[in-house]
Amino acid sequence: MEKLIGVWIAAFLTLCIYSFLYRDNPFYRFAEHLFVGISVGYGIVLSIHQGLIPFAWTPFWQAITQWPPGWGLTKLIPIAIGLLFFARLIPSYAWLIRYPIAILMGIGSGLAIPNVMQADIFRQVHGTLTPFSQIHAGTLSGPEIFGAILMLIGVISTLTYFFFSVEHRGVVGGVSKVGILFLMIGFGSAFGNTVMGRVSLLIQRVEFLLQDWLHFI
Amino acid sequence: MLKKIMRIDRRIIFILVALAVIIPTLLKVSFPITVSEPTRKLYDYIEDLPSGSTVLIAFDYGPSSMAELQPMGMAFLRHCFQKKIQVIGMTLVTDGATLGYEIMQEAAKTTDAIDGEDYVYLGFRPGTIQVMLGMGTTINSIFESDYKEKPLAEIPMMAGIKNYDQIDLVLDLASSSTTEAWIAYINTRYNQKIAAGVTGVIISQMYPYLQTEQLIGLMPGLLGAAEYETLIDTPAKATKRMSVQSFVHLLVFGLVILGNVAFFIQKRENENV
Amino acid sequence: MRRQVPLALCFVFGVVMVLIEFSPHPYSKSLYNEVINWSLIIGPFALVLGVATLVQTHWIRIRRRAEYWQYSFVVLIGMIVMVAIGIPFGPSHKAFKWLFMNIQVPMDATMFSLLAFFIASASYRAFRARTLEATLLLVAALIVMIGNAPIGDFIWNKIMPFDNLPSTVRQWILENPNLSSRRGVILGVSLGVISQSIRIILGIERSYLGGGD
Amino acid sequence: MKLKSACLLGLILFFTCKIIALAQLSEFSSEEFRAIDEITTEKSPAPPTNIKTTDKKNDDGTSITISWTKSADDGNGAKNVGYNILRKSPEGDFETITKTLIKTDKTDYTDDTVERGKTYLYSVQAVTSSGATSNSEIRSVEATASWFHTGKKWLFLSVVLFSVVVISSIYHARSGKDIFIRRIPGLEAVDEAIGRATEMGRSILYILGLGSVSNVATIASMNILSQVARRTADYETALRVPCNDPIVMNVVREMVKTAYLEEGHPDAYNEQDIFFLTESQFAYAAGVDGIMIREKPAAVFLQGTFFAESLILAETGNSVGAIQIAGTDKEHQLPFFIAACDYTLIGEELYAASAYLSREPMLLGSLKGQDYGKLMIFAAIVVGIILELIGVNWVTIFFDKVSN
Repeated sequence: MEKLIGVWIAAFLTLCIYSFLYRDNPFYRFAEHLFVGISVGYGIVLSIHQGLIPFAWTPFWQAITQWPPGWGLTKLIPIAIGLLFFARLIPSYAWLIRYPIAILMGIGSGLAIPNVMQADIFRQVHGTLTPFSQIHAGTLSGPEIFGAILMLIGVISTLTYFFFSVEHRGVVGGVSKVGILFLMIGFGSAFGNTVMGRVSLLIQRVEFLLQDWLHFI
Repeated sequence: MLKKIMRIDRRIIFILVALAVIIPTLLKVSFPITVSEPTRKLYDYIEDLPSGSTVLIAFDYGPSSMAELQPMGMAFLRHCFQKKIQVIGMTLVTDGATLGYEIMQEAAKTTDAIDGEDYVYLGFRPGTIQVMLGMGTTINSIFESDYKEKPLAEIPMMAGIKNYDQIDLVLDLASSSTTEAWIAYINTRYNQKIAAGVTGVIISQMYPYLQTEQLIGLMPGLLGAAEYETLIDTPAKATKRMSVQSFVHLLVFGLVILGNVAFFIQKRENENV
Repeated sequence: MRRQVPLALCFVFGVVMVLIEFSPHPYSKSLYNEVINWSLIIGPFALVLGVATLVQTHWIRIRRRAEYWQYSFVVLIGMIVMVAIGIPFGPSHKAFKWLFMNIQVPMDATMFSLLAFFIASASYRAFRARTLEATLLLVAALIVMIGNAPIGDFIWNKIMPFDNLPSTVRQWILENPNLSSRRGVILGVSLGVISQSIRIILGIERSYLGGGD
Repeated sequence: MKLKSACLLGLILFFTCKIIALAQLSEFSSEEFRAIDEITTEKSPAPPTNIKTTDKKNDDGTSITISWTKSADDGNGAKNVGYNILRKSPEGDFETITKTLIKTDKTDYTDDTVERGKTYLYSVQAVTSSGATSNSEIRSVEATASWFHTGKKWLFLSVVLFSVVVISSIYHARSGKDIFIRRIPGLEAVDEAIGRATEMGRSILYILGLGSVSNVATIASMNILSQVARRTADYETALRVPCNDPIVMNVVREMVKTAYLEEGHPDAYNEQDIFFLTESQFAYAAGVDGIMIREKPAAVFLQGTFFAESLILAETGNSVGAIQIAGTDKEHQLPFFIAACDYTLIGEELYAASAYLSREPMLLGSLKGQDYGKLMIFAAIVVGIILELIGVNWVTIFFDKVSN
């Protein structure tokens, strides 16, 4: 029974949203707002049950019930810092939320610097060089050598395109022109793949309507 | 006439799209799938793992990307369970918590895998990068218990698994930039092997990481799911959907061509005037 | 107190995290674990920011009878129902899961599937080969689309002597020109990320603190 | 001051560790050494020689590597079948730590079971098939942890170097020196678009996308908007800005008002032209679509943070025949803008455009700093490839090392 009601509700809401294709209307607006409300509610519950409780409440409880008091008490510091987020609710103290935000920003930025440098710069440069060591070793076929050279041209010219402190004239202009062509092929392929992605979502919804709701298939 | 064709109400195109999906869905057409290299690499990696190995799947997506990523998860889980490879499931995305749980249950049912022995579902923890990094010390420090709040210490499968050292592969099913984070932090710091299954929108962005082997394999969108289904020889949802997909692609292809032909004819007419 | 202390904290935590990356010593490792743990504890509290903003805007709308204010009730009620069931009974409770699976899932999935329609109409009405750039974009898009669709290979294999050209060409585009342009972008963007992180740690970039003093 | 006390603390810690280590070393008495020798009095193979024990570098002090030269009897009549490693920790006696015999072809072993800061004694034992053994000389070694991972020194130096470059570029820009930024095609079209709107007597629609005020792209877009507002103030062209975020709306009102004031046309500024539409994604897109269809603006600016709605907006703008200038750092949305708009600022170009227009030293400086970074990458790739092609591969090896 509850499954049947569920399917009907889901089908109704699905159609509400599709009604947007005709034009914006009250059914669509109702569904959209309901969606926002439900998903925020879901987010709150998950963040409390699987975030605040295991990360903050449990250590807090352990710290205050532990006898004799031990290192667990240090966990009270981050909990207190986290609680500063509630200052958002009191306008005159709202600036206190800068403390936890600043700490999180500091940690995030600090983690990013060496890791991004290593994974996204050094490793990518290395990846550009490796085919050429294979060329020298003679392990690449003709088309692969062509691919490696094309890759070099692509990387260099795209990088040149994003050079801002030099006027794009002469050689630099020519190279950056090639860069923009590579970018366009990249964006084109993304476009093609996006079509596949969006259509997949539509097919799944149609399947739902025809199969689970109407039982046509 | 030409102007009329070009100014066509877009709702007519909407109807064409709807028909291109509905009719093939009802007719149940099906085409064979050609498997691409990145998907095959992932399959081969799992195929070469001895039974009893452990993989971690991160279900980092919400309902909006379910259509593409759920079939991937299903095909991959089936393969693992059939090969008696242990699976740990988790998510870094709030909306993924319930979805991940459902799909692991479903895959387990079809392959008789047992919760706690063949697979464990840990659920969600907020903090993305910090969660990933925390699991590098001990998984237990992030997930004291599984999704159903059973302490990890009491789960037989988790007995020998402390952190990434005991995990042979992380598969990230992603609809946003989580794969890049897995690569930059976990592959770099812990030398963990990473593979991904991603939505159509971000497929193109993943290729540089494949060449550097920061990703050992990639399932590209729904097509990737269909390819994996083909590899494990159990065509399911994705294969069906890709066949339907074909007709919409043909339609869009036709629309682009038609639009451009009209555009050029008009341009020429304007030049002649 | 209002600006200098947060900036100093940001600096200390940032510098410590960078330096720890280069130190394998157990003391560094345990400091690292502790900091990660701290940020995991602090992070979830940020939830209050989003919820407060949402409730506030909708409450103001209802009070001011702004256009479509009735829908703000829908938002608040939806949220309250989920919270009222989810907080006491937990996310694996049947009713909570039912609401998620039958309301949130179908709507979220449908919302983005709307774009399938818009992408088709945009393809027809807006995507024109006006310039060399736009032409390349369109050609690459068409090839990838046909290569992605199993029907592409299917038809090709029926009429041509050698197999799977559409999917092969698609794969080549993704692995060659696409790869290299993405790599160029990644290199540029990563430098941007690093330079922004440096600015944040050093307190040069402080827009995240918000306005005011 | 802070730095000094930290150094002092470090020094104290260092010496404490050293003293403890020395104290532990002296615990071994000469009797214990003799006891080991006596076990091996039987007719036995020649002992392994040349024992070297090394503390593994760049670790957290939990592993030690032992290497040796084969026993003289090894391979000589096949007497030896393998080796054992004997270890004595400060607390206990010598014990065999290898679970199975080390094969005769290996001459080193890594012990991962040591504890940091302790000094261990090692001996390598040759074993024959009959079970006779002989022990090598004893070597002592302390397992230490490294404070700095020397394998990562290049990564560290790169981080420092790049930081210095970015910071000095910012200071350079702050000192008032002019920093050049290249021509950005989309920006040059701004005048064209405004001119057209003025000629046709139609409005200009400026869409900032879905970002909040803290979004880099939204800030960049607001900088561009303020420049557009200056021009529209001069030409007295209507500028309409539908907003998606109430705070963004307030900031934009302030900025546009200032622009009109500074251009000397405060009377032309109409607050109602900058308005809040709705914050939900598709409803916003539908609302803006409606405005486009009703008002048929001559020019549409789409600058800032865009998500899936980008496609709907760009397509409608295109269908009403507006000249469209787009720009976003959301890579996924760029294909739609490029295909449906006349000019598109691609990713970083949006930031560059904003730096160019606002002349904000921080933005200009970091842009310049990042350009130096790109130049270094560029040089590394070119030099690396040239060397590879003549068979010298140390650049590749260098990048392999720093990235793994």
